[in-house]
Amino acid sequence: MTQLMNENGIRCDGRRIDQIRNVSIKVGVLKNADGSAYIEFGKNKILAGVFGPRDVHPKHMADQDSGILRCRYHMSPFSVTERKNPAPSRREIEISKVIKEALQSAVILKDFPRTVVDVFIEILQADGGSRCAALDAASVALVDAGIPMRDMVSACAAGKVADKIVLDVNDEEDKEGQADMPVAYMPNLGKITLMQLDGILTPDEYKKCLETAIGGCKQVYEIQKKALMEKYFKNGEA
Amino acid sequence: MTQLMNENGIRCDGRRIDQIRNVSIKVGVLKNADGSAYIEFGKNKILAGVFGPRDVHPKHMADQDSGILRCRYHMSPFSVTERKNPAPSRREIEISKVIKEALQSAVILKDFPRTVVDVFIEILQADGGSRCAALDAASVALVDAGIPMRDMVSACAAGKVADKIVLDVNDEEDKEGQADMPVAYMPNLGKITLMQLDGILTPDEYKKCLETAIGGCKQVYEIQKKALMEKYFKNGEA
Amino acid sequence: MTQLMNENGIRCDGRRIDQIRNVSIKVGVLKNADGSAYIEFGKNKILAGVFGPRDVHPKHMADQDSGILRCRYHMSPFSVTERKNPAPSRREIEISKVIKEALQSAVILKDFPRTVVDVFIEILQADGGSRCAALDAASVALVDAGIPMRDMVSACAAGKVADKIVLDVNDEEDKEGQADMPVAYMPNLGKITLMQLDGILTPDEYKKCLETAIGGCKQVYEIQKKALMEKYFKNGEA
Amino acid sequence: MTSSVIIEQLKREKILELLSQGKRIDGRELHDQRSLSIETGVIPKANGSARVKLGDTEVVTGVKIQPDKPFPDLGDKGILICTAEILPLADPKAEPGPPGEEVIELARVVDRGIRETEMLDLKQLVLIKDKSVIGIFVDSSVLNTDGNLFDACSYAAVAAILSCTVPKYEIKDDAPVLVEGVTSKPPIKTTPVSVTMARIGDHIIVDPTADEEACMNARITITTNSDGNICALQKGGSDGFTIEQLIKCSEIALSVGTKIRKQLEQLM
Amino acid sequence: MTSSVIIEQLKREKILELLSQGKRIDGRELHDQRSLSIETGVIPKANGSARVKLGDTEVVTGVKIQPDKPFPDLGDKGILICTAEILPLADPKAEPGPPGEEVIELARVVDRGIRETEMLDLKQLVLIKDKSVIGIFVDSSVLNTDGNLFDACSYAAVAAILSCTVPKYEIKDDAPVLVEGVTSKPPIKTTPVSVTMARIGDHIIVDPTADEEACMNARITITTNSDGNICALQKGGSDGFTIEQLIKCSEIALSVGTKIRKQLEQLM
Amino acid sequence: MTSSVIIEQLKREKILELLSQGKRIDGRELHDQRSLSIETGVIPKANGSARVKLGDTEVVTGVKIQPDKPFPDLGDKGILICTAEILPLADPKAEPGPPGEEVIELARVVDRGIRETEMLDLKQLVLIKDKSVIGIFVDSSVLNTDGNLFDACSYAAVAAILSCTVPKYEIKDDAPVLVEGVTSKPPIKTTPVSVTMARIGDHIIVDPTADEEACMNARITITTNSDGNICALQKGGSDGFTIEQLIKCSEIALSVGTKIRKQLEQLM
Repeated sequence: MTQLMNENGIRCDGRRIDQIRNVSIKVGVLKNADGSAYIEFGKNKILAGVFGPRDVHPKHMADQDSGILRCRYHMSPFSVTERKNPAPSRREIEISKVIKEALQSAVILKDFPRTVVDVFIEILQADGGSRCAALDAASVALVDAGIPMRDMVSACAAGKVADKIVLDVNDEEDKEGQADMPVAYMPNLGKITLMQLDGILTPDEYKKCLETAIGGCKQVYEIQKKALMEKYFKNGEA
Repeated sequence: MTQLMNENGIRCDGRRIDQIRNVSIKVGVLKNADGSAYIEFGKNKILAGVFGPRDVHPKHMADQDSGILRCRYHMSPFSVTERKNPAPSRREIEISKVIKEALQSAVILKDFPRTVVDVFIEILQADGGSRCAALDAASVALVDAGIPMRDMVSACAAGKVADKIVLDVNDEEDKEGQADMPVAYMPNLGKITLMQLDGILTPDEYKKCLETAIGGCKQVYEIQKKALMEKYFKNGEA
Repeated sequence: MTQLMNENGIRCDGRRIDQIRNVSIKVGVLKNADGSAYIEFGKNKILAGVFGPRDVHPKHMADQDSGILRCRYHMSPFSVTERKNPAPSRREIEISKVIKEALQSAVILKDFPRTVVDVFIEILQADGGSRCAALDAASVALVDAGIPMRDMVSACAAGKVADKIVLDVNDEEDKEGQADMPVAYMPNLGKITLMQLDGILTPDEYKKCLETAIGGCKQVYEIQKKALMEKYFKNGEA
Repeated sequence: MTSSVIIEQLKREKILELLSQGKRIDGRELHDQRSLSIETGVIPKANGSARVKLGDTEVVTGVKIQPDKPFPDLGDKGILICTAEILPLADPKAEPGPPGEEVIELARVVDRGIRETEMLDLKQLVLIKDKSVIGIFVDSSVLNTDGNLFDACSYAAVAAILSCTVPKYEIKDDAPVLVEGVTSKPPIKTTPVSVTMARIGDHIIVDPTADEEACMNARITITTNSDGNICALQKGGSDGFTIEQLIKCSEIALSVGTKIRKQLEQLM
Repeated sequence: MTSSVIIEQLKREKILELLSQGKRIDGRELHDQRSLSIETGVIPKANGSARVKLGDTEVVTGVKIQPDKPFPDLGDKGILICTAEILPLADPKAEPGPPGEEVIELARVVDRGIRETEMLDLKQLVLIKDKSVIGIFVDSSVLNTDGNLFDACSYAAVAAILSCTVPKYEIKDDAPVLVEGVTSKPPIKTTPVSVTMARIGDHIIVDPTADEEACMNARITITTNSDGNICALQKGGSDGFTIEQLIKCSEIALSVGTKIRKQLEQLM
Repeated sequence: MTSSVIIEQLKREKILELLSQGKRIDGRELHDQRSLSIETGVIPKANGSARVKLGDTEVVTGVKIQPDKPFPDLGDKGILICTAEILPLADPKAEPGPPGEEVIELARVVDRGIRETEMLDLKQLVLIKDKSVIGIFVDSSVLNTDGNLFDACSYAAVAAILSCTVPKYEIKDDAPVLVEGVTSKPPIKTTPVSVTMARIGDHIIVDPTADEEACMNARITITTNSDGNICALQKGGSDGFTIEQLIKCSEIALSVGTKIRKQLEQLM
């Protein structure tokens, strides 16, 4: 059993309790996708590709009054310690759904009736918080694809580890810690669009955890903006 | 090994050889279904729900000249001793087919071209004779849904146990007995619309078994009528 | 371990290195198919049935400008030593694809837009070279179905066994030999339309193996023609 | 399409018209089967096999015998599994893919006919109780359809079993090992024979063709054993039978079955 | 179709209009649940069972307990598996077939509510470490839908577990053997209670009906344990919550949960 | 749609026109490959990994190594399984779901290229004969498609294997247990190199792009080993090759392969 936090409040990977892991985002990494992003979030390595708005197949899924959004969150067989069967698991199907719902109020698809915007996410290497990192990449890829958006969606988890509320739970902390709370946030609209919790929190810890996670989302938001700037306004110039 | 019959011709559950188990039917138990019935037949506990006539999906299954009938017989995972996998087994698919064929000549769907009547049967707890009990509930649920019918379909099994032809085989008798013959019968038209046999019978026993089963069907018919009366003509008044 | 070749260059089944196994083809063996053939090629026992040109289901597969060709290569559960699961394996799906491509440039489907020609192949008993034998039967069945063709497709494997290049590898030679090269050939157009190789060959052996296989294809072509003659021009008379 | 629909319609009218005179469209008596040919040993790599032609309906069955784990709670019995498949080359309407309800019913009726008559003494197929038994896989492939697949598959399956040889296994280190070159006959107790009848109007006909099945109101398959008992039965079709018809059907199944049983038992 | 669409539209307008006055269409207060009835022992063949009615939403859950192999790396724990299914007779829109994403989410949220609160002490369910453990299968079938399937399934699953009896197994020859007639209570540590809320505009309502779900902007399910802690949470729906709303929801979940917990604990 | 169809058509005409002058649309010689970049160690959690760019075709391969049961009758060999997948983000035409025949062919051709050259000495991967062996899973994911997926996947798979480290297992109580921190090189015997060529008219071109594949009459993939032998071959496409073309293709595969092999072997 790993010691998750030392006496100085330093976590097993050397971070402070309020510190997120290293995050880097690269925009427009896939030639064939309409928009794309690659994120490294701690040891997470994730690609997101966006196609659309385009025709819907099968056609009965189309909405006459609006475009629809679809999402697939998928893990490569080599992304986790034990080789993963390539067929989508129930966990992946659930995460695909909550990611879709987290993005849904951010995208504006009213002007694209009978079309679909497809968001494909591939987890090349998984670490704690992969659904948040996936959302961060997907949100940037949607911007890169030119999909009209009300706000960015920025995601980060908080949790409880060694009896402390900590920001951005990594893999060891997720497995041996006490609680994990992934959160997605629209930073300008102030809305939480994804939230889950596994683990036991007192009401006070719950509040603190939520606030901590939102603080993380705001940090991620700055990184997302910077990544987009780098592609669209080279050297920070407009 | 259970002793299936004592020296006085009394069966392992206390019944005489010509006696059916306790049967109770309740009509209109499901709010969302167009028609429904709940049957307890011995230890069988079965729900039947009917939807339709309604549009057919997929469309290529539709018949331009008549409504069609579909049936699904399904067992809950907790309905049997060993937990059952929820995916439909080959046995369930076959029983769905013979139940559909048993009901097909009773329903009159000529006036509903391009529609389907769906009969969904859920075995919440299974005992011997579940396909007959399921049919009894389904037939009542079809009436409850207002589907025009030529006749009721009433079903009951007979079998050979301890060298005797007996009515309404229960679970122990089915497993350790010598033969099981489920039969469905239209009591006014005098037609057998479902019949199967597993086990070894002489030609004389075969005749006797068939007649015994039809006697059971007639008893069930009275119970089906009473259940419908209770819903539609409270206190037996018209 | 079997001795695959004796000191006189005689193979484990008594053949010379340049000799094909016994081949017999019977045309028009299935009543319901539009064209059919049964081949015995060594211990291979294979049926091919052709349907079409007929309507395509599902419709989105149809080509507005031409008929399409579909192929299914399937092994009966009892066709191999260990009982085979009846669901199509990845090997069967790949072989179906290479057989389809081997036949594609032989059939002329331009005059049958929006239709499909289905070629169904059933391996009743498998021996070495079943994909070649299957192709030989399929090609004859296509002629029997009256599908316009540019050329026959004749197939035969060659390989390397006991350090010699041999024609028409059988099961034991395939399993314990050094290389297997199935080839399909259009004898009049001089084109190779199927070619695969498993095993290790020097460049010189590669050339020799290819030439040997084509020699086998030419022998098979004569047998295919004879079989069609027998059905269509009884006793060899036109 | 239209012209073929009209021909189908005319054929149906003809079948009904002839039946009203007690005749069938192919000249058979009402209770006659079509000619039945049975050839065994057609798949030498299988442990048993048979090719059956019942009129134009044609089936190949192969039997594979190999060690297996017993079913839970059935550790004192070998395994018997019968499957059936309508090959897509057998019928323009057949499609590749997972079996539909008709094919599942077909396979299960063939299986029950063999299982319920207790054709094979499965207790003789145990290698180590609860751990290792002999499994007998009886796979039938329909090559051409012209009605009455039930009987054609059943005869092919029974013939393949009757003609099969059971390999010998020794137990080494708790695992079964094949003894090369030693085989025995399967432990046969009886010869099941299924007879399928169709009701068209008030007529009961034996062994319906595809055209007759298109006209039938209801169908029944009755399997009898060598002792003249009735052992398995399956009613099909969207209409019913009267009790008198069902008793008559059982008598027909017994008398027609006796002839078929003789033909099958010559294979042993 | 058209008339029913118009009625749906009118119903929605009515729901929104009433909410603006702080009222609900069925007369409930915003934070009231519908009447909840729980009946246990409804499936005597199961080791535990419950039938729950939450308004017109109705669920049956059965618990099956049987020996199983442990998951790899979890050899010191019993197995707990919770599933959920919307039966096709429950809803005109439900369809037979493999579960869609809504049903998978439903099953996983019910499962996590029980797992994350550590309702069952799985360490007490080991027969032979790393080799044989007791498996508890909690299967919920929705019989009728009228919104808030999460809570109805969760209450039915919890009630079925609370009321179940665990059979006793002895180890013979390294394999578990049932000891007839001896059972024990399950190793319960806490009683999880889920409370589902919907946000419609700025209003948070508890236990939405199907009509209310059709109007909602977002949904949240919060599961609490007997100690007043928050143990599992799932946000759903295509819009979001503010942080204040989420804190309010947690308070509602705790206070509503306390009442439900009392009702559930009477079943023990 | 229409305008893109026209562009496709013009592009095809241009490709054919240039080829008639012995030129390619991207300026390459007929027998030149596109620029190939190979980066290994890109997935540190895998035992080996590589990211390959062949022009705009891009692939990531990960190698996972873990103990497994051997295949029946192959108890003296480790397990090697190569898969391939075209991710839906790689191509607007790719779809999630079970693999189609193209992807199955791709995976099997990559697998055979490695298996038939005997790149890995599988006999060195046995832990307990007939009971426990080391399994090597080589999973390739296509990230972007621009033609010639066969070679891109093959190079990525070979590079990932060449650069992988094999964990050490000890046998305790008949079961393999990982020895932390000890690894060895994989048992490499040769370096397979596949070279894919397209025939367009009478021209044989190496490493076709997606646009060139849209014009090609037939395709061939030839895999050679370090000794200059031909070890695996797959012809594809709806037209054929002459025998002279096939011999020429084998010569091209050998000469182009030599260059690629040097690039790959620098990774060891």
